[in-house]
This record gives sequence, C-alpha cells and structure tokens, in this order.
Amino acid sequence: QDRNITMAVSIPAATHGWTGGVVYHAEQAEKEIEAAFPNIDVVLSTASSATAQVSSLEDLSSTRKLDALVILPFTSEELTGPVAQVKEKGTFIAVVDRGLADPSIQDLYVAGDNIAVGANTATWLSDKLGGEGEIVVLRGIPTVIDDERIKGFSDVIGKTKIKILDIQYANWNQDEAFKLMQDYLAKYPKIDAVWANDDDMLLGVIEAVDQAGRKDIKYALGGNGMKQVIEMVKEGDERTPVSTPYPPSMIKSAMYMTAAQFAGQAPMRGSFLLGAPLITPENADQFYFPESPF
Amino acid sequence: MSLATTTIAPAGEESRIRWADLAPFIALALIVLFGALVNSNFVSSANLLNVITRSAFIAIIGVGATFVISSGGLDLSVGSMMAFITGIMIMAMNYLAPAFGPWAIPMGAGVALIVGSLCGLFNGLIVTMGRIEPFIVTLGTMGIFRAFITFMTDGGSLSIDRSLREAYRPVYFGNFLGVPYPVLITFAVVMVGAFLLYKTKYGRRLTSAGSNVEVARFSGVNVAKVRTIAYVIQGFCVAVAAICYVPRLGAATPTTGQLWELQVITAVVIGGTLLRGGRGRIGGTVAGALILEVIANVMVLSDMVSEYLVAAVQGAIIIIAMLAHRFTANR
Amino acid sequence: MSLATTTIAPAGEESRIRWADLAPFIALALIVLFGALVNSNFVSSANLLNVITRSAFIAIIGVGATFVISSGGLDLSVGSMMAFITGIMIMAMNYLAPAFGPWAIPMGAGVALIVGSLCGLFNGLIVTMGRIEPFIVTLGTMGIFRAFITFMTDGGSLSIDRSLREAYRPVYFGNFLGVPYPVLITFAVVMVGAFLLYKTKYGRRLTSAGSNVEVARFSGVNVAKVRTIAYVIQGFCVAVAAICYVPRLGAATPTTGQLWELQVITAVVIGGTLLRGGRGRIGGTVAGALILEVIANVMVLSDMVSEYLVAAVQGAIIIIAMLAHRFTANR
Amino acid sequence: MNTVASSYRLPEAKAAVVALRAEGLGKAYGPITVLSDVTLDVLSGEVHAIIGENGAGKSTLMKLLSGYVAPTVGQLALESGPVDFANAVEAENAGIVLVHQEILLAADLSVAENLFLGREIGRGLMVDDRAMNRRAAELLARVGSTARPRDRVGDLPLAQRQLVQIARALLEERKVVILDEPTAVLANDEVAALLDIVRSLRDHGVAVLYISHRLDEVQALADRITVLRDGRMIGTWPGASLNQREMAELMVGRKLEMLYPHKRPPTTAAPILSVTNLSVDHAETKVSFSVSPGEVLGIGGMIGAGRTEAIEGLMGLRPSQAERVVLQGKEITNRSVGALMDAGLVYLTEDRKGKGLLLEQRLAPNLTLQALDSTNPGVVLDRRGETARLEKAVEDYDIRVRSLRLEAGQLSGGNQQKLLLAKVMLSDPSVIIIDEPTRGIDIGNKSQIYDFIDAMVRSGKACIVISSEMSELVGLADRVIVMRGGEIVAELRGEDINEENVVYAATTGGYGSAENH
Ligand SMILES: Nc1ncnc2c1ncn2[C@@H]1O[C@H](COP(=O)(O)OP(=O)(O)OP(=O)(O)O)[C@@H](O)[C@H]1O
Ligand SMILES: Nc1ncnc2c1ncn2[C@@H]1O[C@H](COP(=O)(O)OP(=O)(O)OP(=O)(O)O)[C@@H](O)[C@H]1O
Ligand SMILES: [Mg+2]
Ligand SMILES: [Mg+2]
Repeated sequence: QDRNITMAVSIPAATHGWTGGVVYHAEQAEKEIEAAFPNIDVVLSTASSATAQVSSLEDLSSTRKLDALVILPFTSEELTGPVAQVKEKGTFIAVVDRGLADPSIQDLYVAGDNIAVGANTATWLSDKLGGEGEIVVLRGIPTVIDDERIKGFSDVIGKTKIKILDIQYANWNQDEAFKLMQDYLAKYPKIDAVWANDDDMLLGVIEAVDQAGRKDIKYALGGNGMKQVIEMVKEGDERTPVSTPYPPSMIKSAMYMTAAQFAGQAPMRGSFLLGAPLITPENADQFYFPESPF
Repeated sequence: MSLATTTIAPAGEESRIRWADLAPFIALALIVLFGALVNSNFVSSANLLNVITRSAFIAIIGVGATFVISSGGLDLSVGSMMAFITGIMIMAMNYLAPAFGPWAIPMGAGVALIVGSLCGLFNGLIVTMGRIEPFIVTLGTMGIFRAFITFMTDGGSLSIDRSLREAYRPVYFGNFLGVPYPVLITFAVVMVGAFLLYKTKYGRRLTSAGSNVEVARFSGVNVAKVRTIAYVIQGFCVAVAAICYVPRLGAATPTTGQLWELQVITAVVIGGTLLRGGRGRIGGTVAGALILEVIANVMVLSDMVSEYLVAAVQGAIIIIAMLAHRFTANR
Repeated sequence: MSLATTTIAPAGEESRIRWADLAPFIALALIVLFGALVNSNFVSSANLLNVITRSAFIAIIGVGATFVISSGGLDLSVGSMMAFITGIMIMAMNYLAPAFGPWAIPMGAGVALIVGSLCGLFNGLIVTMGRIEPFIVTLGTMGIFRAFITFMTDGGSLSIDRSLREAYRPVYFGNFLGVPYPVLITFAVVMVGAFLLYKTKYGRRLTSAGSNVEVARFSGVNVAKVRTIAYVIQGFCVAVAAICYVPRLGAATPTTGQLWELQVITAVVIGGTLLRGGRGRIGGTVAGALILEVIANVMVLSDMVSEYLVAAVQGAIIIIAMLAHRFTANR
Repeated sequence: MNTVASSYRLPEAKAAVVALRAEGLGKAYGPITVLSDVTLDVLSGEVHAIIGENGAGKSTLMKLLSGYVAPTVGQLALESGPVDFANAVEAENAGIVLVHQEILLAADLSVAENLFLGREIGRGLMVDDRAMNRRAAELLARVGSTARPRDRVGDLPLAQRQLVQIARALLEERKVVILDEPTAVLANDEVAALLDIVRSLRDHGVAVLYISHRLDEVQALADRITVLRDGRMIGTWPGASLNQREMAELMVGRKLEMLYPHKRPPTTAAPILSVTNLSVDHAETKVSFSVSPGEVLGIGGMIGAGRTEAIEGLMGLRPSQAERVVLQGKEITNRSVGALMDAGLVYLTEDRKGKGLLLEQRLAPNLTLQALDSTNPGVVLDRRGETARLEKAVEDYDIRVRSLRLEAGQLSGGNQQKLLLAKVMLSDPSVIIIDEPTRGIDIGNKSQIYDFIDAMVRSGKACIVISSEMSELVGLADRVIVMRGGEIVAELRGEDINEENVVYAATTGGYGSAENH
C-alpha cells in the first residue's frame, strides 16, 4: 500500500543519556506508527549540532514533499528561520521541548518545562534544608536547556538563605561530574546538598561522595528521571529521595499527536506543556520504563 | 655530449602527477554517483544547490587551513574561533543597528574581518615567536575562544537583532543568476587563495618553509613572518565563513562551530595537501569539503542505517575513499 | 654545571639535554606550588591522591600514544576506542557473571585486552598497509568506535551487573600500602613501556622509523610492522585504562572518553615527545598527564574565574607552561 | 704533508676472485635512461675506482650494485652465482655495503644507535647499549672521528656525519665496500685516515669500489679504474696506466684546459666587506677579517675549526655578536640573510641537502627561492621569466638535466651543487661566500667553477672560499686565513700560500701568526 503521507522527525543525535532516550523513543514511535498507520511514512533524522540540523531540514524538505515535521530543535533562535522555510511549503509543524522564537510557526507544541525542573527541585530542597545551608551545583553543556534549569533553580534559591558555594560545568558527563565532585569535596569541608541538574551527572556525583565517605551531604539531587535514579527513588534512598521528570518520551507523544492529525480522528493543534512534578517513592512507578535506555 | 634537452619532458611523469591531483575530484564523483543511485532525489537541483551552499563554510575555512598546513603548521582553533567571531560580530551589529540601520551589517562584517585576522595573528605569533608546537598552541586557543563565546552568551545564545535579520538573510539564502551567494563568496576566496598560494612570492616562500625550514631560512625567507601571515589568512577566512554563517542561523551559541576543526583538516588532507607541509592544494580542499558534505547528505537521504551508526558509516566512507584513491593513484 | 659525572663530556652540552628532559617535571612542580599557594586544601593527601589516581587513565593511554607518536604516527581514536572497549567489556562481564561469578571480572578484562589490541591492529593496518595519513584514518575510526558504543548502549548507558560491582570496585578505589591500584597499574605500564621503548631492539627501530623512514627501511627495519605494533600497544594500553575505568562509575555511555584523544596528545607533547616522531619520553608523558589533571583541579579549588572562563584559563596555562619551559630550556 | 702517497700499486698477478659482477646493467626512470649496458667485474682485494662527470651515472650504478635500486635490465652475480637483490638489506647480508654520497642517517638518534640500527647487539629482545657504545667508540676511532657514541647525529657537523656513515660500513666483515665520494666533505687528515682504511680493507681481501672527483686520490689508490660517461661505460684501465690528466680527458671526452686560473695581481683596494670581532653561539672566541674587491679570500682549517659556524653567524643564521660589519662602505646593523643579500652579500652552504635545496620541489622554485625579490618586482611570480632563468642557469652552469621538470632531489649530487651555485648567484651579489665550492663537482666542471669565480672577482667583486681541499685554496686564493678552535691563527699571502703552511697552521696554530698579526 502506498504511503502517501510523509512525516519527518528531526532530533539531536544520541550524544548523552537524555538525547539517547529521545532517539530511542523516536525509533520506537517510528515502528509503531508505521505499523498502525499504513499510509504514513516516518523519516527519522538525527543531527549532532544546530548547523547539521538545519542541513538535514534542508535535505528533507528539498527532496520530497513533507506533510509534517516533528522537530526537537537544538536551539530556538537558530532553528526558527529554517523551520519557517519548511512551513512555507505547507508542512504541518510540531515542535517539541524548545519553542521557536516565533511561536506562530508551530502548529503543535509539546514541551517540557526546564525552568520548572530547576524551580521545583529548588523549592523541595529549600523546604528540606529549612531555607538555609550551603550547596554546590553542577552544570551541563552551555546551552539553552542548561541555562533555563539553572535560572529556575537559582531564582528560587536566591529568595532563601541557602548559599550556592560553587557552580561549574561538567558537560552532562558522568565522568567529569565525578571529578568535579571530588574537587568540590576537597574544597569545601561542609556541604549540605548537591544539585547535578541531570541524573547522568548525579551518578558520578554519588560515586565521588561515597568514595570520600562524607556524611555531611544530606541530599544529592539530579533531574530528568533517568531509570537508575528512579530505581533509587523507589527504593527510598535517603540522599536521593526525589527526581524531576523531563521525559524523553515527549517526542513520542508529539509524533503520535501528529499522526493522529493525519489519520483524521482529531485536529491536534495548540500547546501541551508537560509539568515537572517531583518524582517521589509514591509516584515513581509512573515514570519508570525499564526497557528504555535512559 | 648528447644531453637531452628541455623539450623532452617525460609524458609519463607528468600524467602521474596529474592523476594524483585529480584523485579527490574522482572520489567526489564516485560518491555523487553513489548518492544518485541510492536516492533519486539526490540529484535534484534544489538538493545539490543546498549541499554545495552548505559546504561553503568548511571550504572557506579550509582555504585558510591549506595555507597554515602547507606552511608546516596546524590550527585546531578554527571551530571555536568561528563561534567567537560570530559572537563578536552579532554584538557589534546589534550595537550599531539602532544608529545605522542596515548599514550595521557591513560594519559588523568589517569588525568580524578585523577580529578574525587578529585571532589568527595571535595564534601565529605564539607559534612562531614562542616556538611551540602548533598543535598545543591552537588546542589552547581553542579552549580560550570557546570560553569567550560561552562567556559572551552566558551559556545561552546570542541572536542578531530582528531588524537586521531580513536585510542580512540573502547573504546566505539569496543568489545571483541562480548561483547562491555563499557559493560566489567561496569562489572568490578560492580564487584569491589560489592566486596567493600559486602565483605570488609569498606562496612560494610559504611552501618552501613547509617543505624544509632550514633551506627556507638559509635562502633568506623570514619563516616566522611567512607562517604568521598564514595564520592571519586562516583567521580572515574564518571571519568570511562567519559572515556567511550568521544569516543562516541568526545566532551564536557556545556550541557553534564545534568540531569544525576536524572537518576542516579532513577536507584539506583529503584534498591532497600534505599534513607535514610543503604542498598545498586549494582546489582539492574544496573537493574535500564537498565530499564531507555530500556524504552527510547521502546519509540523511538514504534510510539505510540506524541513527546510532551514522558516524560509523561516515568514518568508514572517508577511509574507503582515501584507500581507493591511494590505490588508483598508485603511490 | 659542576655535575660530577664520570664521562668526559663537556658539561654544558650534557646538562642542557638533561634540562630539556626535566622541563615537564619542573612545570609540574611549579603548578603544584601554585596550587598550594592558591588553596591550602590542594596539598591535602586526600586531594593529591584523588588527582594522581584520576590522571592514571590519561597517563596509561599516553604511554601507548608515546609509542605511536614517536613512530611518526598519531591516534585520534583513543577516546572512542576506550568507550567501545568499556562497552564490550561490560557486556562480556555481564554475560559471564551468572556462570562464573566474580571470575567474570578477570575474564572480561582479558576480553578487553584482546579487543583493544585488535582495535589497535585495525588502525595500524589501515595506516601502514593503506599508506593513509594517520590523522584521517584515526579520525575515521574515532567516528566508528563512537558510533558502536552509542549503538551498544542505545544512546543510554550500559551498567555492570550489580553482583560484580562490589568485587570490582577496589580496582579503582582500593589501595596497596596506601598506594591506589590505578597508580600501581600506571607504574607497571610505565615501567614496561619505558623498557620496551628504551631498552629493546623494537624501541630503537620504532624511534628510527619516526626519525627517518628511509634510513630505517634501508637499515632493514620493517617500518610497517614496527608502526603497526605501536598501534597495537596503543590499543592494549587503552584496554588497560578501560579496565581501571569501569569500576569507577560502573557504566559505559556514549560520552565516555570524549575528547580524551586531545588530552592524551597534549600530555604526550607537553612531556617532550616530538609530534613529528623520532623522540619519545615516557616519563614526560606521565608528567604531562599529571599537569593536565592538576590544572583542572586547581581551577576548581581556586575561586578566581567565572565558570564560563575555566576553559580559557586552562588553555592559557598550558600555553604559558610551554612558553616558560621553552625559554628556560633556552632552545 | 701531502695526504696522497705517490707510490703506485700494480694489480696482483695471482688469480683474481670476482666478488661482484655486473652484466649489461641498465637503469631507466620512466622514459629517461640514466645508465645502460654496464658490464663490470669487481675483484676481491682490489680498489676499483669509478670516475665520471657529474650525472654520468656513478651513484646510480652503485645503488644498483648494492640493492638500493633495482636495475631495469641486466644481471648481478656474486662469486656464488647470479643474484637479484630485493632491497639493500639483502645486499648487505650478502656482504655488499654502500656508503652514500648524500648522508643517510636518522638525525634524532645517537651515533651508536645509527651505527647499529637494524643489527643491534643484545640478548633476545634487549639491546646492550654498553657493548654498542664501546664498539662504536672503537669504530669511530678507527675512522678518525671525534664524535662520541652518544652524540645525537643531527647535532654533528657534516664531516662527522660522513665519518659515522663510513664507520657503519666497517661494522661487519664485508665482501664489497662501496664508497660514493666519501672524501667530498672531509679535510686532509680525515682523508688520509680514510685512505689507510681503504688500503687495509683491500689487503684483507675486500673489494672496494671507490668514487671520487679527487683524481689524486684515485691515482694513489686505484688498482683499476672504470670510466663512465653519460650513462655509458667507456672502459676499464689498470690504475697505473693513467695519469690524472688522462683520467680527466677520458671522463669528459675532450682535451682539458689547465685547472686553476692565473692568479690576479694583488689588489690594493679598500675592503668591500670587513668584519670585526665576530663571536658565534656565545663563544669566547672572536674573529675579524676583511675582503677587498678583486680578491679571493680563502679560509682554511680542519673540520670543526669553526669556519662554517663563523660564517653562519655572520649571516645571522646562528646567534652571534659582532662589533662591526661593514659592507660596501655601509655599516650593517640588521644581519639577516635577506638584508645582507639586499646589501650584496650571499652565502652558499656546505650542506646542500639539509640547508641548500628543497629536494621535493622542482628546479625552478629552487633556483629562484633566494632571489625572489630581485627577480620579481611585484608580488606576482613571473613564471615565464622563471623558466627562462632556469634555462639560462642550466646553460651557464652546465647543469646536466634530462628534463627541466625534475625535482631537485632527482639531480645527481654534482648537478645539485651547480644548481645551488646558480641559486645564490641569481641575486647578482658583490660578495659571495662559498662553503666548499666544488664539493662533489667533477674535474671538468671544477675548472669551470674556478674560472667563474675568477671572472667574477676580476669584474670587481669579492669572494670568500671556505675549502677543506688544500690545493683548491692554494690554487684559487689571493690570501688565506687559517682557523683553528674558532679563532684565526694565521694569515698567508702570496708566496706563503702553499699546502704545507696551511696544514701546519691548521694543525698546530703555529705558522706565521707572529709575522701576520
Ligand atoms: N629518481 C630519478 N628520476 C629521474 N632521474 C634521476 C633520478 N635519480 C637520478 N636521476 C638522473 O640520473 C643521472 C645520473 O645520476 P647519478 O646520481 O648516478 O650521477 P653521478 O655520476 O653520481 O653524478 P655526481 O658526480 O654528480 O654525483 C642524472 O642525470 C640524474 O638526474
Ligand atoms: N666531533 C665533533 N663533535 C661535536 N661537535 C663538533 C665536532 N666537530 C666539530 N664540532 C663542532 O662544530 C664546530 C665547527 O664545525 P664547522 O662545521 O663549523 O667547522 P668547519 O671549520 O666549517 O669545518 P668543515 O666545514 O670542514 O666541516 C666546532 O666548533 C664544534 O663545536
Ligand atoms: Mg653521485
Ligand atoms: Mg664547514
């Protein structure tokens, strides 16, 4: 049977845990959608930088007629123009995670909330610490996502008496997080809590804390809802009792909604904001996908 | 004494050299052919124009790198330098926009060219005056430029003023008689570069410094100066690339230009320039840049490999292309 | 100058050579001194042990790289290769764990050493048999190995079986008479490496191939073989590093070992090995690895620079260290 | 103290053993045939000299005989029967070793490491550096080298490197030892030592193939002489049957003029170049000298006397201080090769492979590299003019090339030297300093170069010649200064210029210093 509807999916390449999850869910969705909707052809394309993503958009749209584009943009500013160009040819545009600079381009917007990831963690932490204490923070790679999370976090913390002792980049890399945490521990004899901004880095942090045998660190928190960390939450770990979801599966949701648009059941337009509720031992099961790589 | 005279230029040798020079173009042709077989859309003029336009950045920076590498140097900082220059240029344009309107664009471009040349000068002076391995120096400045752009963007992104956006767009997206501007600019850079490298005294001296420093020194070539100028040319080319780049994405981020240095060096080497210096091939560099871009394009168009393995296939194709042209060129 | 040596060598020349060899150690001492001044925690034994243990990976891989580079080659693939080997090793251990219990660890390590050597062999054969620039070949395999680990982990992470975790942990975190195991392993690798490079016929021939291929070939040195073996040694060293690395975090991810190749080459060059080949300094490489790790550590411990500019300061320190030792060594 | 003994040695009458035989040997590079139809017997216990003009094919023949290059036609045979060497190592294993005309050593390795490369002494995998250093010291002493086993070869002066190469040939028992212009970079003492070594090899039954442009050596040593001309073999003669003039005439195929030009009348002109208190490489020693228009100043001395160093210092190629350098009446403050060339002073290096020519580049870029500014007024290269200049240089300096498109490294050694001379002369200097002007130049061309220097000086220019060939200094120079240990120890003029005086001053530092200083 002819697949007469083409749905292009453009996402970042799997360079670290979270994007790895995105690729995984996109590949799952591709298989499922192609099986469920015989007339839809899904074309998946990964890109390792904003430039490469623009290139692959050009490639996809210049060589075939795209009926829909699902895109998780590297950065908002840089991708706005190129996506607008695709839209001019009449393509249905679904944007995931990071909104474009000109929201009128997006027919469908499914987003996580990076600011909330930071803010919710900060609120929880300042509650537990009673509004005072000394903490250290690890940043990811200098990008908008990292920026927003840090902003959400530090805005909340700024209103308390909690002091951020130090904040440095560890590039969303377990290994670098391990080293950075070792150095933090050497530098500060007393640390009440550490926020790693991402669960991948959190694993490195915990390893370093365990090695040093430091008992002063009450909380070590991350974010993103990586499955190893959710397991810890489920087991009621004292140091890491919560995480925040930032599910890579949002790409899957967006792809399904877009497919539904063409299957004709329902017109799917508008914005869908995924919250970032705390994952706690009580609700952890909802966020636990054992088969996912992330 | 039956000395053979100059007229008996041996045909065999001449043509062997030409073959070796043609190798990158033949490799390019083969990959294009492969692309056409894999996906019929590949040869559509829209797609081909896109690919060629896109390869402009690596080609332009590669022209500069051809100078640096044939002088016996290396520049790992081009990717970060490009991001840094992009950042400076956007800041300059945004600053000037209220007062000068669209004139802020050429003024910002001028700033970019100056900053680029200065960045190159900085690299060049440390390499030549400090007599340190170019690898180490430019690895260091790679970190420095990258940190600067991260600082300038506060880890986020730095966008060009909306008022300039439309006026500037055509520099990447526009065309003249059907030929996109970036292609025209690349052409101009290549022409000037080839002229400098092959037709001027400077080019001669540069190649001699890359071929044998001692001989160059004993022949009165100011090796330090010649090499430093090569780095300045590299910086200038990076700035030209930045000028074409900004209208495409309209912003600079800390990840702009990441790993371009490796692509640039690959393009230069695939093109037939010797990594140890002494021989530069500007035309080959352009072919090399096209090869890289075409491979990436074919990978996107063909649905053959798992997303995870794209990098593997690209790596393998480059190695196979080099192997193939080694064995056809037979030397 | 008044060294009481047994030789009648003119003191000036001999001691100049020694000075140049000492340069990386002097640079290391200066940076350590600086660190001690900046932050008193720096010299705490816990911190120093951490730093030294951490530098083990780059040092071990650097020993292999010293072989490759002094033979006139280059290996950009070590970082990805390390990730790939880590992945294979974890998969092997997890597969063997149910049947063999803790014995799965040495068996997996054996698998890693074999796979590492084979990866090196692959690089070496393409470089020598295909006669392609090592830069291009290993850039290609860098992409290939990186893609493999991404594929193996599905972009996520690949963790070692919980049952093995505890038994394996001491390989990184344990110590023997207060000396951490990774340091002991580094020491063993350095000793074997130095022996191979300085005291065996193989080492001699390797260096000659890096110094002048023609001479080596005419002297009956099988240059291709010697170089290929250097890549195999490199692969083996990467595997040894992987064996020490896994117990640290217990997982392989697509970012494991990213950009390590640049750190390794920097360490080797800072250590006094010539990037063009012909001279290898194993001890210097270790000093170079320590310098890099200490600089990073001091940057975090000192409160002087904005997080955005850390990379800039690191780059600058490396350049300044090289400049300083250039001007003290006076040549 | 003439190094060349004048006793002739007649070939032994006893039945000779053919150590190596070449039958109809030939070599072509692509369409260019550089050697054809050479049939040659080399006997054990003889010194067999090969002579011929530059580019005649001597080095090529030697490379064929020693497995470095495969012949395109012909057959080699050893005592035991026909052989085909796949490479130089096979030939060495069969007892045939070649000492190259161009230095072929690994610069980064030590002397001992170079000597034993590929055949290291040791147990199993290990090397025994002690034993190798000891053995190396013996060998170095035997060839009269002052280098030490642990010295890095790249730091040694050219002559020492050549001696290291020769020492390497003596490492093992050989059947055939081939020496390709071994004495070109050596001075008298080392030459004498080398000739003794050659004789002792011969007396031990080794076949020695010996190439040299110094015909006095050939005459003193050779049992038989084979002459090559233009890639062909002219014939083989008993050594005793030819005198030097006859050899030269066989090589060039015509009658030869006398070698050295007539001396010019002593000049009274003021110096065109004067150098006061020049010290090099932070050394204590200082030198001062001057040269006048119309004068050839010779600089003599043993190797290691510091002549090359002093001049490289003068040219700004090494760290140096000078109290005063005056060129054509102007004081020079910026001593760089470029600035000095603009002021009319050029230097021709003794190390043509390492410092003189870009071996991988074609002839034309090599020719014009130094004089780019004076031959190209603008920034643009004048390609046509360049070709014309190359054609003219090939003609003027009699560079024997079969194609103008060759790379410099494909020229024969002597022709490289001529190209180098053409290169430095292109800027039309007023003062030229030539380090070893006729290194590797055949006798016919030697007199051409001498005439050339003479004509130049007669036209009011000046020339400084550094030479380790005493007869060259004596025949050419109007005035000779002799250096020893970095200092000028003697100055000789007019009748005082003879080989005895130069050698005496160079070795003892004694002669004439009282009268001339
Ligand atoms: N690789 C090559 N390709 C082309 N021609 C070559 C090559 N090598 C040598 N020749 C040519 O072969 C000829 C003979 O060179 P050869 O080195 O044997 O001369 P020679 O007798 O040793 O001279 P000299 O006395 O100057 O050393 C020269 O004309 C040279 O240009
Ligand atoms: N055997 C040696 N070992 C180490 N250094 C040496 C040796 N012989 C010479 N030198 C160094 O080289 C310097 C002079 O060499 P240079 O080549 O300048 O001499 P030269 O007089 O030009 O001899 P020639 O031109 O005949 O080779 C000496 O002052 C010494 O420092
Ligand atoms: Mg010769
Ligand atoms: Mg000399």
